[in-house]
Amino acid sequence: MPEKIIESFNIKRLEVLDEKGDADASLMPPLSDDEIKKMYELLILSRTFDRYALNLQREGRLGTYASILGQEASQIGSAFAVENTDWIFPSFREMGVYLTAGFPPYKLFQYWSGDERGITPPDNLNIFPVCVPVGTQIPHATGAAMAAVYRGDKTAVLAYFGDGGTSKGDFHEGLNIAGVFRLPVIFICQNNQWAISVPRERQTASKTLAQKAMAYGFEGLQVDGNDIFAVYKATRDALKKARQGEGPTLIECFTYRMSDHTTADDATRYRSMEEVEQWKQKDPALRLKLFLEKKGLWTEAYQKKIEEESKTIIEDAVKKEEAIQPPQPKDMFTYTYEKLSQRQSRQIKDF
Amino acid sequence: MPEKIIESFNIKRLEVLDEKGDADASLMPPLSDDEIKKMYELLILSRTFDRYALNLQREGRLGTYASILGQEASQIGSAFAVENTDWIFPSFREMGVYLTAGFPPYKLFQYWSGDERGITPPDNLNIFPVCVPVGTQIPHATGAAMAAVYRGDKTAVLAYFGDGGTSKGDFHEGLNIAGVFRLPVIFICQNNQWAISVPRERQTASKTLAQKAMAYGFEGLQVDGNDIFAVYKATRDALKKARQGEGPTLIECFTYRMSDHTTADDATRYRSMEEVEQWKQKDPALRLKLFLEKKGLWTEAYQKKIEEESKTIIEDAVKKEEAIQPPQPKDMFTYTYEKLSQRQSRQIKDF
Amino acid sequence: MPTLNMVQALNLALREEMQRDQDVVLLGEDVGKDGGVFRITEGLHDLFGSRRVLDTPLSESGIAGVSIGMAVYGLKPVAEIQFMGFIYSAMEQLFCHAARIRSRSRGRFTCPIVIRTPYGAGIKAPELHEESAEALFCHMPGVKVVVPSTPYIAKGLLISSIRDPDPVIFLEPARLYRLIKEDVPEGEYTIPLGKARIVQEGNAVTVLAWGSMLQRVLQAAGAADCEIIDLMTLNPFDEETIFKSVKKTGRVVIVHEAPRTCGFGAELSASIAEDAMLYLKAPIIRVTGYDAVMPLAKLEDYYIPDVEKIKRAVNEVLKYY
Amino acid sequence: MPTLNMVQALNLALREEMQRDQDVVLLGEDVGKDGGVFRITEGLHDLFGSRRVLDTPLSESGIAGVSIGMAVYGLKPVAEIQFMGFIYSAMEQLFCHAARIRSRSRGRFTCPIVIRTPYGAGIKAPELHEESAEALFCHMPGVKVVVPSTPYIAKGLLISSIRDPDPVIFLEPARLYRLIKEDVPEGEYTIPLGKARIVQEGNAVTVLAWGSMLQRVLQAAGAADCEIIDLMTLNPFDEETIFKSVKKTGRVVIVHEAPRTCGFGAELSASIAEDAMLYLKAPIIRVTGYDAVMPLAKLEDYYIPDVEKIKRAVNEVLKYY
Ligand SMILES: Cc1ncc(C[n+]2csc(CCOP(=O)(O)OP(=O)(O)O)c2C)c(N)n1
Ligand SMILES: Cc1ncc(C[n+]2csc(CCOP(=O)(O)OP(=O)(O)O)c2C)c(N)n1
Ligand SMILES: [Mg+2]
Ligand SMILES: [Mg+2]
Repeated sequence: MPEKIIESFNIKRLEVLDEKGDADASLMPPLSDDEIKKMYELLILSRTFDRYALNLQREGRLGTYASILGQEASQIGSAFAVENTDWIFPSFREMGVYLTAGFPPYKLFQYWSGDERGITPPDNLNIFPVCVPVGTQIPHATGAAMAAVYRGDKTAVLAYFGDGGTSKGDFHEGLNIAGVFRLPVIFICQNNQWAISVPRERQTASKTLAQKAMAYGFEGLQVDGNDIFAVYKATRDALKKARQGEGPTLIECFTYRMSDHTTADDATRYRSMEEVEQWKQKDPALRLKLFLEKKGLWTEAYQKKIEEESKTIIEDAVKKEEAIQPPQPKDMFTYTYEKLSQRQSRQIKDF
Repeated sequence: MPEKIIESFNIKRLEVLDEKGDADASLMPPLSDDEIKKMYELLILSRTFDRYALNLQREGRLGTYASILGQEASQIGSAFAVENTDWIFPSFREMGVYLTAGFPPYKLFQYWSGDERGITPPDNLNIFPVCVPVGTQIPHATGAAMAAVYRGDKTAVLAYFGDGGTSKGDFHEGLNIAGVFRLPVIFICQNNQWAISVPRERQTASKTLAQKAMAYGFEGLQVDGNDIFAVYKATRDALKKARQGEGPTLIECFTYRMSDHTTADDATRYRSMEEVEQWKQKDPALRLKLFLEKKGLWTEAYQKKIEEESKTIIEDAVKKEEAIQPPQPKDMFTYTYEKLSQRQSRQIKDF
Repeated sequence: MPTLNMVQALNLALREEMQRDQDVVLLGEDVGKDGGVFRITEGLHDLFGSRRVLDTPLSESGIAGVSIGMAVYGLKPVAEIQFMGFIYSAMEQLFCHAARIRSRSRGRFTCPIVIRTPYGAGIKAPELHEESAEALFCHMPGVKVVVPSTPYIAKGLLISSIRDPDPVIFLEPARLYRLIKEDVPEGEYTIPLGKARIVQEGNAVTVLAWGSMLQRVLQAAGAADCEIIDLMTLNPFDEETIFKSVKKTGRVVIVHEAPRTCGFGAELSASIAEDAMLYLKAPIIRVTGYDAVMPLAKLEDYYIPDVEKIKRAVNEVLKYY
Repeated sequence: MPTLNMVQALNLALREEMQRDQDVVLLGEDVGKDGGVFRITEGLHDLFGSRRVLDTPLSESGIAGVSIGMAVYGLKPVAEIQFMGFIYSAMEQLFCHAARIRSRSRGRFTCPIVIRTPYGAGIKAPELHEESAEALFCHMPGVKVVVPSTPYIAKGLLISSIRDPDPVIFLEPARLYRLIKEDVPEGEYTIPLGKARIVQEGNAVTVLAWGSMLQRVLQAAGAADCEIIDLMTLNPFDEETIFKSVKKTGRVVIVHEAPRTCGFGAELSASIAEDAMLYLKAPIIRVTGYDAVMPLAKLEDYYIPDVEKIKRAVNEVLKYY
């Protein structure tokens, strides 16, 4: 048999909650009603944050901002599965992840207003500052997972990135090393179909992004990224696997970027309104709402209440942020090294 | 069907010529007796070159050298399928490829003796100089293929690299772009099981290297890299596909580095003699010799003749090389830019 | 003659060169339909199609590497790196290959690529969107580094860069993109690489600058008796023009945005200290960014040399006789 | 006290630090069983196992990136890049992350990594095996750059680098690895980062060098009345010691292997021209590699500054009173 098959693969796609709000009972992860409501509330909170951020930017009160609209299920579903001791290495479009992890919203506004102090995580959170150069955070996640194993910690690590991020060399190097050392790291790719103006199919010729895991000898799967239960389940399973020493997982969350790339972008230049309209049907919030409604957990009053609460939280955050004293010019120097260099000690005297 | 299979793959391995010298007729590529003898002669020539190079290095007449012993079928089998108008981007361990392409052996010695003039290809050859930083030549091949398509040339492009090379970001970026643009480029990975002291299974966790092509949406296959017919067939098929506009192919030549990594290395520090012994059975020259013998194309006299001829060619090359005037210090400057800069014009006066 | 800003001038240069020479192709992230995030390639995709204006995957090392492959094959790729802060992953391709292919192949292969990238601070953009890492590329024998300072100059330098047979890193000061307008003729004109330009003649101080700092220098020293030189090409730089001026004025101020240590100002200062020191009447002063990580928007204005600091430096060297 | 060459001294430093501190781990290509291509990590895999001495895939950006991840988690990774010529693909990780994590997180996260790499020419190795790109890293606020010049110093500096809370690029002059032996005590001693050392006191000329050039400087100027300074740390460098010496001698020669333009010598010269110019009696001369691609073995000796050229430079500055 000189021409023989020596390896075979299947790539799976996981869906739990459909657009009508019906969940597949056989796949439904164990979540209490309270937990599901918590998820929904985080979704509303994130969406509120996002709306305010866009408005503040328009008013010139915030710098360039990258909206998460449409991707909330991918972000909250995955981050919800994480333990507090786990580490998270986000990209720049993960406000839903930060908020789910418990990052104070006022600090996020502070960061987007151009103040690095905003992105310092509180001491009890192992969530890394925003990573701007696409894909370069991925090897950090691999390294942190390596350190966790070295220390014997039961910690797992998550890295977030987009479809565009999969094209970078650091995606490759980070996943490859994770595979070789079978590290407890989960790679969450939010495939939102666009990298600025480059559509998914011009980013790479592979049919799925999940299958890229084949190159590194570990599992990759696609989930409906607008289905918060599917994302949660896949992450939870991957975390369990990771903690059992069974190595990394690549999860492709198949979702959509509903907004412009950032506030500096105009998506109408390169994509059709029809496409955007189609994805509106798949809205992650709507779907979860329908689910809750069918379960009798949703009422108009509840909706109103959580929207009000979210508004209050975010408005308080904006106020708190805008009351912060601006950074001092001297602050530029203080965290370059542990101590100022001779030269810096002279330069800082300019201020 | 909420957990569904959305993509499936098989990875094939191709073998044509077995260790006893028997070829699978159904898979045997069309090659005339003369062509097969030519292949064998190139194999002997390359091996002779290699032996002389190692000896010259030991005598201090050559710098560090990377032996090709064991990999001749992968190199000659693939390069033999190439047209003269095609482009080749080798790594540093491709002396068999250079020789098959018709690169003058004396120039190869000149290069390894530390004289850059040696690696200038003759004007009729589109073979690139040795690439030292592992994997970084891969995007060049992609770019050349892109240019060929742009120009409407029927040219195809080959890139050579090792198992270690597959771990580099540039492997990823080069293959990914080739996939997106469906370019006429063939990626030849000589998996010789080692990257200096790092064994194949510590280089990446994927079972095969061929399957890495799945990540880029094109075909990858493994061939017995010590089987010159399998390598030739796979390359030929891939070239045909490329010229028909059907995109790239990754060919993993499963072979073995019989020597130390380079003359600066001592492989006994990290690998067992048993492993090396086992691979001796699979010697690519022996196998082809047995094939020729069974076909009545090989005699002791023939062997002697071609060995003598190879020796003569290589010894002449050594003589020719050693008669070359050493480069002039001024030569350092002449090819930095098209013209000397103001500063260089002053610096060159030192000589 | 149209009055254009730098974005338009660059766009015009690209269009004309593409019309003139079939071998010129553009590639990069979002350079196609979107016209680039700063719109430098706007309309070119419509005009020349996706054969000549290639949207690439998000892959800076790949963009550089593929450009190199195209160039050795015979094309003249003009690649865009979306912001200079994302060029670092392409350093290996640029340093090990673009810069060396001519040398490595003893002239058999050449690498006529242009890597365009917006650079410099002052646009209140996120982290790594305001880099001034020009010095890194000036330490690479084999590449040229070009920085325009006005729309007219941008067009002429870009045309020269595209026609240059060697790799050019073409740094576009993002802060200037839409800040200044001036007359930019249609049709071909070039500004030679490797030559500086005297923006203002003067006898008391030589002020050296490039890119967006030039505007500030003009504001700070335009009224004084300063000889203001716009380097335009940093590597290889125009020693002749600079030395001549220094020998005349005996005083030097160098201005750049990049961190002081090992910035390109160091090279200028050292070259002068080596070859024209005996003409110097005062210490050579560098007005630069600080040796600190470039801060985010709220502090960026404190980081970048401002008119005040430049004035102070000029006054400082004027104290010496 | 054992007499060791630099390979052995570095090996000893690694061994002792690993024994002292569980958080120190080694990683890189071939650092395990093989002990590294220069044998710096020889025996450490046997001693500490593959948990602490990690052979990585061929992946320089990955090595740097993973080290950063380990460091922010709390470990102290010491990574080997096999030759400096292969560090360029790790530039993005080093420049955008290692150098900035402390700043970006306002001190919440730090990045105490050491990137060790053999550097410099004179070993007749293939292309890109003889790079001297130290200046690139000196232009990165947030990283330190350390270069030892003798076995004793190598051990002390490496220990300090490992203990330093910031990222250190530790450049090992490959030509010196086995060239000099000297007494190197077992057990802990450190040499502070950021401090230069006066190798020879003198009054007539200050000669600044580091790494393998120091040997040549000693041969060239050891007998003259030169103050020879070994910088040891290039970034941040010891302004104080240098300025003090320059103010005394009034004459400066700087020696390095890297191409002249934008080499670290430029920064030294510029700093002196800025702060100590009025003390100078002569132009500052740089003796450096040329602005050309480093040639292969047959010409490399012509490229690197030799004793003759250094002598000539010293004599040149001595002509001025
Ligand atoms: C290395 C790098 N190159 C370019 C950019 C500019 N840029 C910012 S986001 C982006 C697209 C990212 O696409 P994707 O990874 O799919 O993430 P998304 O924006 O869709 O969330 C680009 C090109 C960058 N930040 N980093
Ligand atoms: C980018 C880079 N890193 C490290 C090296 C040093 N090095 C030379 S060859 C080699 C191993 C290469 O392994 P592989 O790709 O399998 O090729 P092989 O040597 O087996 O032919 C290494 C690490 C290099 N040349 N380039
Ligand atoms: Mg995307
Ligand atoms: Mg190999």
